Amino acid sequence: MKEKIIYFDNAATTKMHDTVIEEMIDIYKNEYGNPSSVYDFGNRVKSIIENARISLANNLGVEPKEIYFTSGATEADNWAVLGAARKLKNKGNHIITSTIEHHAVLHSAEQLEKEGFEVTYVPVRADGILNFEEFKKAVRDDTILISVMAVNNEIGTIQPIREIVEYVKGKNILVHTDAVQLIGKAHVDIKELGVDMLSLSGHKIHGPKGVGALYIRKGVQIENLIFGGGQEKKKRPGTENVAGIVGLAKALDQTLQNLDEKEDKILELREYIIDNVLERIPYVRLNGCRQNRIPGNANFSFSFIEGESMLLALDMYGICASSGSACTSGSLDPSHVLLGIGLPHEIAHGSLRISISEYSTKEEADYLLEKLPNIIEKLREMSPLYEDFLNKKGEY
Amino acid sequence: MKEKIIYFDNAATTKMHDTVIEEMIDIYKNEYGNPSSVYDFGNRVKSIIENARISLANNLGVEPKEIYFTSGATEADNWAVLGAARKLKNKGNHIITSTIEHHAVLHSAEQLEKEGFEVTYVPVRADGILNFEEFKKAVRDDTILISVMAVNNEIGTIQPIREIVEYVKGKNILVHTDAVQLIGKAHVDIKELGVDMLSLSGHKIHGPKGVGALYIRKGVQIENLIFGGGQEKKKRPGTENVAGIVGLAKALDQTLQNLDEKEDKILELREYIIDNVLERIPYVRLNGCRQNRIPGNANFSFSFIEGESMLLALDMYGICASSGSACTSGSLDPSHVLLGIGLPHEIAHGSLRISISEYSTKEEADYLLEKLPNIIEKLREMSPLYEDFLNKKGEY
Amino acid sequence: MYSKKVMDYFMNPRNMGEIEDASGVGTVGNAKCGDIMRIYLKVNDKGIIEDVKFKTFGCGAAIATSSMATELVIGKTVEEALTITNKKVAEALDGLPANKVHCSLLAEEAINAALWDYAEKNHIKIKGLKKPKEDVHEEYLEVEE
Amino acid sequence: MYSKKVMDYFMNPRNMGEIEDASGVGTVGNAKCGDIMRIYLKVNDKGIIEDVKFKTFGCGAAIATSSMATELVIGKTVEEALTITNKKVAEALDGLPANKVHCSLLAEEAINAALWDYAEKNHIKIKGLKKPKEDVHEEYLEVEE
Ligand SMILES: Cc1ncc(COP(=O)(O)O)c(C=O)c1O
Ligand SMILES: Cc1ncc(COP(=O)(O)O)c(C=O)c1O
Repeated sequence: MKEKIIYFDNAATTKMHDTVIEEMIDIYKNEYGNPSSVYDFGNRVKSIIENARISLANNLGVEPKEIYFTSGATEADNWAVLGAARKLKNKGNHIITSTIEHHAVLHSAEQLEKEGFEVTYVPVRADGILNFEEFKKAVRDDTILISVMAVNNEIGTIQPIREIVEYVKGKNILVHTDAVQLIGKAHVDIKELGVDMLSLSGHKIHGPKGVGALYIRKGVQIENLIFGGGQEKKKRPGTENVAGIVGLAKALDQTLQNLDEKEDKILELREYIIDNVLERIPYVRLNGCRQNRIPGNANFSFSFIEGESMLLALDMYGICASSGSACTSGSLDPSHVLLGIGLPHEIAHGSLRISISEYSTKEEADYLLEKLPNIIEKLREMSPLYEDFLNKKGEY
Repeated sequence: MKEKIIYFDNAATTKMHDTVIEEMIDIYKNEYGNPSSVYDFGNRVKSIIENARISLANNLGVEPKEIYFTSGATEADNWAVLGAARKLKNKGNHIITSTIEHHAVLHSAEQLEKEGFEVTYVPVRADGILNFEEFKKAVRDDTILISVMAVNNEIGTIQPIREIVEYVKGKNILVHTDAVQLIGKAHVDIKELGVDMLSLSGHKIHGPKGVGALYIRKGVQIENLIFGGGQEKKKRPGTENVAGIVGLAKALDQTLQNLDEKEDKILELREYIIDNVLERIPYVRLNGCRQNRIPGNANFSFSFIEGESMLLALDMYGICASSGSACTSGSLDPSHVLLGIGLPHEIAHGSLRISISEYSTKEEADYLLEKLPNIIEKLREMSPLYEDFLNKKGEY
Repeated sequence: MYSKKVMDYFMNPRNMGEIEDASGVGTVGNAKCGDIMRIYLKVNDKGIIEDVKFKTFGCGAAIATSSMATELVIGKTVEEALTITNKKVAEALDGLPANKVHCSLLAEEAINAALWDYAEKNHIKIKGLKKPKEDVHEEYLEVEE
Repeated sequence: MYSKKVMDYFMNPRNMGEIEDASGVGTVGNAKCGDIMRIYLKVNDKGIIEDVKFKTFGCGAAIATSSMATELVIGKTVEEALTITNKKVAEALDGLPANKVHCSLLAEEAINAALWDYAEKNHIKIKGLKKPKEDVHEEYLEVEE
């Protein structure tokens, strides 16, 4: 084990706030009653859940009854996409999403194709932002649902959700957004954003893993994904993950404290890293639009080398980072997001995602910047692609 | 708030073991890395999950790779029932379950009816045990799935799962059992039981809420309920609820320590309560077979009074108990289980479930037995049904 | 879940019991729904409700609302008693949970049924008095959330 | 995830580099799959592999297996080198994670491709030597779990 951990993988998951852990411990120790029971000892647990719902709703500008707790954003995404499409299948057959969605949305869309729906995967531009012209062309009379993420998890680009909502206004199409990478990074007012459904996850905002939420606008009806008891107004049955729900609400609340200050600091650190990497290391590109991206994200492609080996080498110094999306790290497939922005395979394979949180420091950034150039150089020395390039046989 | 809590609602949910909470705190504080990452700090979290899987599997007599973690038993039940039926729909169209299943199974079965499947709900006998003759009659050539619970959550009766497996052997029918109320209450060897799928839940065995598991026998293929990343061998995607998984495995392990001793004590307490209630209070019946039931369960029906008022009155003394199933407490519907064993509505409404755990004491039982007779008497004095009965206008 | 007042009326119900020589008795609800209420009325010559008693098989809210209903009609004229709506009963109890509003409706119907019985027995017509429904309960099952 | 030995061969790769006047060079894999391996061989008059070098674009396992493969063939005859299977490479590294077994296959193929190049250049036939596949990688994509 390394002496110190330099954690730059906050887009994958985050360190929990101490206050969140404390509140959860109290629940585990003292509030084990069943929220659906008649007696006080359970009833007060029901109140604890409802207070968490109110806090979350207040922090998102919506009504508490529009918030449904789930086991995470994967479930929330599935529920929104599958539930809405299955509910509306008599109204239309066509769904729109983008090529750079998280697999929770993409694989749900593929499942819908198996169930007979037609899906349009709208491409993004080279800067990682939805191609809005293509999006407009995709909208049809039988379109029932649009699911486009608010912020991409790999390259941090911010998608034009409000514009999408604006464009389809009056068309009777539900709009869902996977806002996992947006919530906790900006003051989000869902009503203002205008979407019908929105997914979020606890562990991306310094809360616990295994809990998330789906916002469903009042009046919007979708099918259940899970059937059973009466919890969550019968829409998401199962005994509630009380501590998780409390942790989720607390995590958002605490993360939003002094958010502007925190994000300024994060942005500064991000820019510092980007500037230095681009300056000190040759044959590198920044993936995704530099301006229109979330502050905590930097994503580079280093030509001639492969991502996993880079991560392993960084890990030798205790530096935690990621290549492509978290789920595909270590697998054979290059990131569909990087391919989606038009990178050739060998460049897509050589990507490094540095994601920063409020707990990241300048010292950590300096440590990364000290180690990274040598690692890249060493791996390039090993690379037959680099050899070919130097011998003018390969292209850059 | 009451000074003391006398907790007799262990079939609904349980007090967490201290050791479980401790292990979970350690995860929350120190092991927040992403299990799917390349670096050590995430990799070791992967190992933590796999060790929990091994522990759980060992304690259930199965292979680790046959265990899939879920967000609870509701999801596990849904996944088993919906996933198996949807997968096998080309093989057959018929599903068998019982009339006294948990809503997680019943409502899944109803969903399958909407999807075009045919479901037979096999009744139970007056003693709360599956009517095996009816069950045998229900099995058809196009039966693809049987889902019968191992132990009923309301009346604690043990169902003939091994006999079911035996009966359909060679018939190419998948057998699932909801074992939420069995696991942790007996040494279960799933291989010996012979089912293809089995659901369990953390919070029923002194573990955390919001985590459960589905055992899927090696070779059995079912459809995903949730689609997304690569977790749980792509069968149950979503960033893992690491602390929950660790808590679940630890809870089972600790609950199984000295289980025979604990269950002997629980049984003794249960019998003490039953004997005293039947002796001290008139017009009462024990619901469900007295012998063939799980040690911790006692379920009574008191004629002429309604369950919720009984629970409220008990709550005034800090006694936590339940009427019907947890999810339907406080609702209008009388328990489908009590109606299923043939009780008339007014008797079904007057039920009281006392469920005991290893943390229950003789003093608590005595306290209950001291308070209960007066409560029943007082409520009967208020009851027009009792008045009619005394005036020979009503029946008993 | 319940207001303090509901719990008070549940634990210490006012006017619980029977009236031997009641002027009118009404029983509403059914066991299937889990609530049965019976109201006994004693109406004097001046048409004033002198005494009221109740008996209830049902949940805490059912017991509290029937007890509160008796308090609200006692001392009133028969006509005044008819103006005691379920809303007034619920308000007097500082509100009811959404899924318990039907209990207050049942209380209103029970008073009504007792008054109907009184009117029938005395062959009088009371303005605004409706014939009790066979099953007042079922129809409200749908409106709750 | 990786054994200590894999990490050692990844961090301190043996025989990394090029051979100027190599007797044979083989390159296998492709960028799409994320692994490319190149093996340089120096075979002496007696048909003994005197020197081997590798270059690899790929994950930690790809680098470690190619390095290990060079160690296993050095000093061997050409015929002996052909008996170095992917299994032996993986074993020499104390095993590989299931989803990395394809890397060892690639290493085997890389050695084979370099030998093929050597044989072609010298117009000799080596028993058991197969023509390198155009893309050795794709076919193994299916077998993983
Ligand atoms: C954009 C996005 N959507 C969905 C998810 C899935 O969230 P969870 O891990 O809570 O299931 C993630 C993270 O893994 C994500 O980054
Ligand atoms: C028999 C049975 N099945 C399923 C469940 C649902 O479990 P969970 O609360 O973990 O979703 C319960 C408990 O609520 C139960 O008793």
